[in-house]
Amino acid sequence: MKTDWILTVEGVNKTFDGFKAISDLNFYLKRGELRVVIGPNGAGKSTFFDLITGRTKPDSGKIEFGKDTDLIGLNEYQINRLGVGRKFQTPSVYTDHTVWENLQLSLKGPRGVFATLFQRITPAQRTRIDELLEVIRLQAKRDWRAGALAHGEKQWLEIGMLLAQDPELLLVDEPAAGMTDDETHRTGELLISLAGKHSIVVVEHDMTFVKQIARDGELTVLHQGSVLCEGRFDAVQANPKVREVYLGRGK
Amino acid sequence: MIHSWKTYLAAASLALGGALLPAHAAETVKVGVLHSLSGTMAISETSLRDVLLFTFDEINAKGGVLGKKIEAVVVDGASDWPLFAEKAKQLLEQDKVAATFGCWTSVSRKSVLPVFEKNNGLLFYPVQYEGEELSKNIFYTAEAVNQQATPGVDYLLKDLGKKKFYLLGSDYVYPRTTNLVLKEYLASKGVPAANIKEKYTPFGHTDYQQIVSEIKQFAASGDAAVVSTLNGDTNVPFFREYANAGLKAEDVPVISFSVSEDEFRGLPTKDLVGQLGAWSYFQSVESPANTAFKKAFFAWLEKTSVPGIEKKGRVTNSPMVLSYVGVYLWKAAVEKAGSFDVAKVTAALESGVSFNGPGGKVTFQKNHHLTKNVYVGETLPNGQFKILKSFEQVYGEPFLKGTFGKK
Amino acid sequence: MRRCLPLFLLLLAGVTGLTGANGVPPGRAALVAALLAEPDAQPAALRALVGVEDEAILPVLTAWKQGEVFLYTGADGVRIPFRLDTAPDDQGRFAALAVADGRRLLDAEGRPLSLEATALKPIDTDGAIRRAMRDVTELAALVAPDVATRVAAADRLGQGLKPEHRPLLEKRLQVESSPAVRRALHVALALFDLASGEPARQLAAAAVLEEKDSLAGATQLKTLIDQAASQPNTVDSAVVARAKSAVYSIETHYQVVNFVGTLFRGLSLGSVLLIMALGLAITFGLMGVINMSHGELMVVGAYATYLVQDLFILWFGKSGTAFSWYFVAALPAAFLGAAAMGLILERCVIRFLYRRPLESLLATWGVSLILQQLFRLTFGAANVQILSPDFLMGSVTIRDVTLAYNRIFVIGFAIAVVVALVLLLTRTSLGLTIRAVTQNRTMAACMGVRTDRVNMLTFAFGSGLAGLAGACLTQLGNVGPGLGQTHIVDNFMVVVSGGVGNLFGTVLAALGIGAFDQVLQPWLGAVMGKVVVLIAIILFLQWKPGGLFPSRSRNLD
Amino acid sequence: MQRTVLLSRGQWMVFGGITVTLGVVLPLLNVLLVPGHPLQVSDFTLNLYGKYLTLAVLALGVDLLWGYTGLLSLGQALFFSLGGYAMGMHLMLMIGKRGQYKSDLPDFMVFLGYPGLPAHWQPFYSFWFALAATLLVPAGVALLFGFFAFRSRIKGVYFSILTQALTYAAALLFFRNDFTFGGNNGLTDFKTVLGHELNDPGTRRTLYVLSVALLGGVFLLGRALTRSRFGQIQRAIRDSENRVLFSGYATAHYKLFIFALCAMITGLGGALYVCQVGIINPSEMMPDKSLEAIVWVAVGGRGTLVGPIVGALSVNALKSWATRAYPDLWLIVMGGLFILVVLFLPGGVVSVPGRVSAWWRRRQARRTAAGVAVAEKPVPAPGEKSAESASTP
Repeated sequence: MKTDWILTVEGVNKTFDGFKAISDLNFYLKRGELRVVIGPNGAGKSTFFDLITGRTKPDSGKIEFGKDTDLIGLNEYQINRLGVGRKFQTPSVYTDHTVWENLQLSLKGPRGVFATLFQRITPAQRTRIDELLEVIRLQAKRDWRAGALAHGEKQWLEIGMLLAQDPELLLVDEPAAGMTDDETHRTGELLISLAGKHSIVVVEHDMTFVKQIARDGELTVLHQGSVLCEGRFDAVQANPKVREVYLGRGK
Repeated sequence: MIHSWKTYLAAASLALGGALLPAHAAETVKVGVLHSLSGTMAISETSLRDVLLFTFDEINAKGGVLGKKIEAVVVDGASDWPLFAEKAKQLLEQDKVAATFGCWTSVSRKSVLPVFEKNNGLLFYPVQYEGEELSKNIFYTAEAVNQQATPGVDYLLKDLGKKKFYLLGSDYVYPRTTNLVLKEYLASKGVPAANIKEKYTPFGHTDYQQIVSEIKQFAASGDAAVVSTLNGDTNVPFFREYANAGLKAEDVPVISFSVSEDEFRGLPTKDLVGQLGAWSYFQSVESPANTAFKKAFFAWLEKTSVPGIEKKGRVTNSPMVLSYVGVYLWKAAVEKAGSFDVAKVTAALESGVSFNGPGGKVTFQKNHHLTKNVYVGETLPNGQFKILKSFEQVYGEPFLKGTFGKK
Repeated sequence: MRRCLPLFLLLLAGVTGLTGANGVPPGRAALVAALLAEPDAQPAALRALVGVEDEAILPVLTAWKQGEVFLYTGADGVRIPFRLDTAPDDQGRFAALAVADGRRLLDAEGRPLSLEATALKPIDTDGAIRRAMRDVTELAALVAPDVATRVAAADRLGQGLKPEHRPLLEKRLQVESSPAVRRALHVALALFDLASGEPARQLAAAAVLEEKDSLAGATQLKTLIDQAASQPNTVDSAVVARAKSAVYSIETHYQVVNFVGTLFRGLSLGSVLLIMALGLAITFGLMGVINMSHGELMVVGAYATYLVQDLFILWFGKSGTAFSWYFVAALPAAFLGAAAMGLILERCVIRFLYRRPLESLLATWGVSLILQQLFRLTFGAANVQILSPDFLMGSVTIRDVTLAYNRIFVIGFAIAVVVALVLLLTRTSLGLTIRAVTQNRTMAACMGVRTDRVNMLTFAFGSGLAGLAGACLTQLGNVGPGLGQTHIVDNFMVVVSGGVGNLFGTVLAALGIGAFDQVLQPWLGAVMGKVVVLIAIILFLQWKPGGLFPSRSRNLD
Repeated sequence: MQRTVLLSRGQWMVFGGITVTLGVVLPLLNVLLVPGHPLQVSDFTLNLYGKYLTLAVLALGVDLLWGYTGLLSLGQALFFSLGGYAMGMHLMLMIGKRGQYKSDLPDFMVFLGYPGLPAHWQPFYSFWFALAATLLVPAGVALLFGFFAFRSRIKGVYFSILTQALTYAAALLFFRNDFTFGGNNGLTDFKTVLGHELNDPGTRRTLYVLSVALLGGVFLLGRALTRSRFGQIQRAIRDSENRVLFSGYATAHYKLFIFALCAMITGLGGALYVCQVGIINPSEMMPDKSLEAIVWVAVGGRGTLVGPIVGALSVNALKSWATRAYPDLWLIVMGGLFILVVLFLPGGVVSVPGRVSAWWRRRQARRTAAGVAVAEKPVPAPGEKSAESASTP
């Protein structure tokens, strides 16, 4: 019997102008798993996300979502509608909209042009937004322009927007960047609490944060576009190859 | 949001206020000048504004028209054709001008034509054009096709013995219509269709390599001439290419209908020596009237204080002189009618007023065109024309298409 | 010539004081006679010159036609035709030189005559006189010192097919040494043979015409073939067959000529596009400024050239070799003028807009309106006159392909500018900092680069390139306030389709668009050709939104 | 936040007031008072305002694309002219035998020797067909171009440059005489519309009132659109297209929809414009004209609906006045104005009151020193916003 993979990436290659960004990448994610991906700059982390979300097309290989939904050939919004949410490295929120509107636009619901022309908000949606505001602790600033939020708050808002979409798979790119230690910690807790209900891939640099959210789960190290090693935090940290390419240099 | 509404109100009231215009004095008669002083056509039309202002000053110095001084209302059509219509309305409906002198391009004339017809205004149009038009409110001092193109081609046929014709023009109505007429004319003179070639280039075209190489091969088998209706701006790249390709006026002359002395100011005349032109006036016309005109105009240029008028290196050309005679013909008609009333002036004009202009005697015909002299000349290195042939008192005929075949 | 002699002597007899006895060559004496004859008699008098070999005939007749021959009536009533010296003396007057012997005329007191050009009335011509002149000159031209004139004369005589000319052509062929003239003479004689109606001569003529690839020959051969078709039995069948093969061969030759010509024209148009777009490739491509006033910066360069030209005219006059060098002096002037304008523009407007590319579009459009009107107020609304230096005039013909010097110059100039640009960007420290700043402004600033200064210099440099393009354009087209507007859309299209920020892409795109345009033109005409090129570029960019070489270093979204 | 009303009560009153003033009072002042009366609005003025109002419709189209969606289209003049040509073709056929040649064919076809009316002209005898064409032809062109452009993710500056090339190519095409639309001269010398004489002051008044109605209608439409969920997404696309795309919205469809809608609005404006100015020709679709419209929007204030209207009316009024008062200098004045607005007033004229009051509030706050800080940060210009989010992957 096969494991219930939510994401299957097999033998994927991607070259940009002769530069091999991803080479023979294999990556499997169990449903409900929280996986942290680390790797030095240029290891191909962002390209990896781009490939899953449809921003870039792989030269070869297989990317499947859930049982057997082929993601290759679909574009960003189609993949998103299947249940793949992505948070960008730099917070990407609608700066001119209020926090409330940001969440409202992200709520699950019809996405067609004509549907949006006459769409009204339902009481259930209001309740959902209120819940989300609580989760991301922005109740007090619900009517603020998102552009006026602090950097950490924007990160949270974006996570909130992701949750509003209620995706099965969350791809989170450096969520702790630019946050205070305290905020980082709370972010970690939030992600941990989401695991299980959602499947999550987190790309991160901050080792304290990685240690916090990796707990006893697996860690994947990317190097030069392919998986260098996979394993528990301690095992990875002890791996001489990893120390050489990443951790050692990091010190 | 509310602030913005207030702003809107404020702006609207401002716009309203701007439209109220001052009243005018009684001892003058208002006359409109409607030319492009900016935009692409400014290149040609500013000269006409200058000569018109000069003419008004000259007439005013001699006592004006019916004892009234001419007051010029100068507006800028800005090479924008709907704006021409708007300015024409302004001149007629607000300034109530007695007559308007203006327009260069056919499209500007077409644009203002309904305005003049509706308000029963009077427009004098001074620039060679394709004909095929006759409005009761427009008087065409301009050369009709039979006062420029056909005499010019006649010269090529008879005097130069040319047998092959390359008709080259900018792609707009004047060249197209002129060439239609010329093709009929040439056919009536026994030139076979195989010996006529027709080509058009867009406005502002800058690359004439292909066309010149084609002309060169076209002319290789003898006795060819180019009949050019290229508009002003594209002549420089064309003639540069032409001269550089080794084509000479003695072998393959080009006769141009849109190049006058004023255009020579911006043309490398070295490349143009010997090329031909046909107009109803050249600066080199020798007559007392022309000498007096040139002297007075250049003297006026020296001392005028109107801003934006170039003083150096000025010349006179046919559109300028046709603007000039237009004013005098209007004056003559007004004096004949004893009134500025458009209907009476029109009647006087149609009855055939004459004026001895710098290019010779001009007389209005019943069909609102002028009987005038036509000259064919060749370009000299100093940017003047040397007159080679003149046709005396040619009757202006705006509708030519189809007339040659019938003969 | 023999049969002309009696008339010639007769005319001479009518002229007193000026005879062959004074050592005047026969041609000149007859010329003088013609000049002095009554207008009605002038055509006949002129025809007396037909076949007379005298190098003086051509220039005198040309001068007469152009109204540069005048009459001087001496105190004794003797009329003497004369021309003016080429250069004026210090009072702006001209010395009068007699047509007969080129000597200076003297006035009644024996002093040399000096006359004002404007006060003179030239000896007139009319159609009949000019036709007679043509009859004379087309023969006289056959012995002119200038090769091109001789070639043209041979061409004309060959096409004229006047039987009396044939011996003259044959005679000339015996002494002619220039290959070009010999070729033209052969063709002319072949044309005579072709018209002779004798099959043997016609066959030989067709062979000659084919060998010499004569276009005029092809026309005549076609007439012959047409004649054979419409009136059978008037032409020998072997001749028709030979004519057909000759026409085919000539037409094939001209297809090759046209193809090569089109390539050359495409290359030249591409070079023009390239020179214009290079400045934009810097300001738009590297810096991300949508400079709608790029065209006006070119105009600054063009007017700078104009001013330099006027200075040279002031110093050296219009003729002479010194004047020709104005263009060389104008290049740095155009560069510096436009660069200075660019510097002002950058300081006053652009530097506030580096982060707002779309708004730089609006502001620079405002700048372009202002500049256009300023040009109009300063230099007048009309085009200004720019004379080409001698070395950029004329053309060279290689195997029937005409290559104009100014076009060759443009191609060379484009190559030179590109090479200089590449060297500057890759080999100098300024180039290094420019590339650093344009790739990552913040990073460069952190590394201690004075980005503000570099921006300023880069923009000025790009503007300077626009100025050079303007200088170059003065040799191809007109110079007026609206010059810049004509090219702006093309310029942007070149840079965008090449790939923003990629010089090599700009080069390829410019050449590609130029060639494509020239290839299309003969089929579609100039207007549709241009429309198709534009649409093709639009479609191309749908397919490859980043252009030929998409740049990934800078995000212009 | 969640306003379901189109306009608040106060705004309805202002809107109604202005509409009535423009649409009822001015025409009445024109028709009831004798010429020469100080309050009389002359036919000329009314006609002029009518023209400005249609230009304001064009400006609204530009703004819905640029101010709200971040698409700076230099092709709006093309859509405006296409609408104009569609209407112009109908008006041309309505001239009937009153033309120069007393022929059923339009004059230019007669003297260029057309054998008969080209097939694609035939249906334009019907006014309703022509009206439909003023909407559908621009929309069709917009859909076709937009489909390709948005599919290949052409945006920002590239979109501007490509739309500029599109309109330039179209202008060249229409300049061609063989293109059957009258070449450089375009279509002109119209006589009647729906049987009414175009020169008749009554007809002109009606056209003016229709222009007011069209502008009012488009304003309300824009208002409804921008307040809907669609409008929110529009602005979201402007500020962070990636986020929208990765939130499951097919941004290309949204852009295509608004692009086509604006083309239709603009086309209608063009049709009314042509009825009032009496000529349509290819120079109306040169890129310059689009740029001019963009400047109106910039001057008035982009990203608002009032801004473009204020901009279009005031800049055109200024132009009308300046071309007469300072024929030599007006271009310099206008150019300078654009630069100043872009540099110092990115929010346009309509942002002035807001800026002044914000400044005043800050001053007051500073005066009361210990007072509570103003909650909201000063409103940055839309341009700065896009810069903020430009670094998303």
